[in-house]
Amino acid sequence: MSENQQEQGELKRIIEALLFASDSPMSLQQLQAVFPELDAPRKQAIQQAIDSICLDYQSSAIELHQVASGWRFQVKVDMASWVARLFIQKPPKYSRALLETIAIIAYQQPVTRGDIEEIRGVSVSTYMIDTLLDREWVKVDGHKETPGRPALYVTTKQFLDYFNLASLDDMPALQELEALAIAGEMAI
Amino acid sequence: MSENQQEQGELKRIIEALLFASDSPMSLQQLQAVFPELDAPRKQAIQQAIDSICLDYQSSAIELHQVASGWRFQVKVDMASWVARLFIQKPPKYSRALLETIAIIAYQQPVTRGDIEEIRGVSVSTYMIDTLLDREWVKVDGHKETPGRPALYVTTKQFLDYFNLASLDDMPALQELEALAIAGEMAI
Amino acid sequence: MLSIPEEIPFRAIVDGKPYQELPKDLYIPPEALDVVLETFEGPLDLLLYLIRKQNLDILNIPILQITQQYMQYISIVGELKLELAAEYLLMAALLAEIKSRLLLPRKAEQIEGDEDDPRAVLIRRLQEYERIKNAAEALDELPRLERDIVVATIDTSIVKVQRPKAEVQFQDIVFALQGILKRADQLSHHVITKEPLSVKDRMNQIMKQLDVQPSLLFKMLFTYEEGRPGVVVAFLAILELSKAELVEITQAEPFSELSIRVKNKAKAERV
Repeated sequence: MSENQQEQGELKRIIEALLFASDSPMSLQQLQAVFPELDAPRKQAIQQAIDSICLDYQSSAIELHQVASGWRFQVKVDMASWVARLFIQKPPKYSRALLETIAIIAYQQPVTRGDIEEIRGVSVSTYMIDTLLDREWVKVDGHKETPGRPALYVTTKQFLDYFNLASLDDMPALQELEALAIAGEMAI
Repeated sequence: MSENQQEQGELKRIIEALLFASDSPMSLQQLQAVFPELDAPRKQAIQQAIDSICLDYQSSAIELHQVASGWRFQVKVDMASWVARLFIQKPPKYSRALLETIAIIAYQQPVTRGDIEEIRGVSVSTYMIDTLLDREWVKVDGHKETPGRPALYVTTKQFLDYFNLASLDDMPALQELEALAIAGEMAI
Repeated sequence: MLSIPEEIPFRAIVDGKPYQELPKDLYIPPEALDVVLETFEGPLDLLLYLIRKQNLDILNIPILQITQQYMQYISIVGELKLELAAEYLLMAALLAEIKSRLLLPRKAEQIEGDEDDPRAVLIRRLQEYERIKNAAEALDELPRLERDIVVATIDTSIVKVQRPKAEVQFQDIVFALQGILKRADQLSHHVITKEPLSVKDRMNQIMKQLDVQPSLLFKMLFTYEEGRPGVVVAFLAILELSKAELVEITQAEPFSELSIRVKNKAKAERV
């Protein structure tokens, strides 16, 4: 084994240990920052280590998965029904109202509360916005320069992490709007 | 692959998933109890799966290790110094939600989780309560005599010590809070 | 604009005048009516339901038919004395407006673009809402933490370093509490502004205004701060009063301002 290969093998084990030990997903940058400044591996080398780890776990019950804020080890989805038996508490269920609200923010961001109300055709409760802010799924990102300067909401990395997504581009595609072609004659 | 081998392979993946998902070590008995009673593998088969997993992780950065209360995955000793660097680097930050929760417990004790939710206007996650219990800033002090007998939370001596307070009376008085209480806006 | 056809049962929303029987082409089973407001996320959702239930093409919905079904639906909900959200009334007004516009003869040269077709605006909103509704369903099916995804954890207690705990100043706690109090304050104001708008109350209010001043300009009866739901409620109240022959709507000349006048002072006392 060449010295280089040995070094890469050691780096891989360190990255593996760090990713298992961390409470939250870690980005390449965060992984790099763990090393002494003068001795830090290049990001490319870290990425190589991650790719290699991914391969190692292919047939295992867990996988190294990339979400918005970085990489995390997680139990594979096909094991979910077994793992669920460990937990007594039922997972939270989200109301349609909440899911529609977060979907609007995710797809149309930045949006104001008024924009959300316009699309849903109903008023949006303060409770709902508070719940989303509290879960850190959305945050206020500036204000719209219209009367009242309403807050503009955007989704966060935590939102993507929660839904197992690496970026907004990974969200399910919105269906295309069918073109409106109303005949000149307006039949009743 | 014989049917038996296939079954053993599947069992191994389930055991691996359970051990990674569990917060605490799991004994053979606990692992067995996860399966439906009539379909549970024998302990011997579970032990075989564990032995096989141990082998799989030989060259990895983590290992399956037996402690008094059962089996758990843990970081290998030679990786400890790297993980230590990770921990030194990342002092956690409490979320607004967590600070609000401790604030309510401090000023309104004893309170139930329901009380906290009512005052905050959003649901309170188990994780938050667990973090505060872990930190020993709050403890359960009896149960409320209402349906479900919810736990009543109070702050601890450690909480006062941390903030250098001799007693709860040393907390700054919040006049606004009193005003609101008189106005009956909040269920206090 | 004000000649709303008689068959639109606004009356039932206001005073719950009893129906002899349920409309036959209502697609919602009567026993399900008491849960409808929880079942539907709003007027757009209800309209989509009515359209999809009958396999109608969203791009070519028969406005008259859908309007009638919608009106029947909300009148029955109103009859069951359920608090009907202002948003539902707003949609009723919009449908009535579209219908009445379709009934009006159009000038030949007026070849309207889609944007001017009131149906086009409604259809666009329905399409956009349905898109989000489907997206929300797709989102709900993604694997997620707490339900399908469990993070793999390992024990790190062999690591000797004391993990630093979060540092908190007592000031942080005070700020957090002030944040809650501020929110609670806003919430209580919010409740006041959200007080349901009642057509009946508004009818009384208008009659009181007319007591002081027997003739008022149409536009003076609207409080724009109440937003669209408020405008709709005021509009419905005026229509109701007109229908009950308590007020009279007059116009001095074409396109001049409408004014509202007490029609029968004696009768007005009884409202």
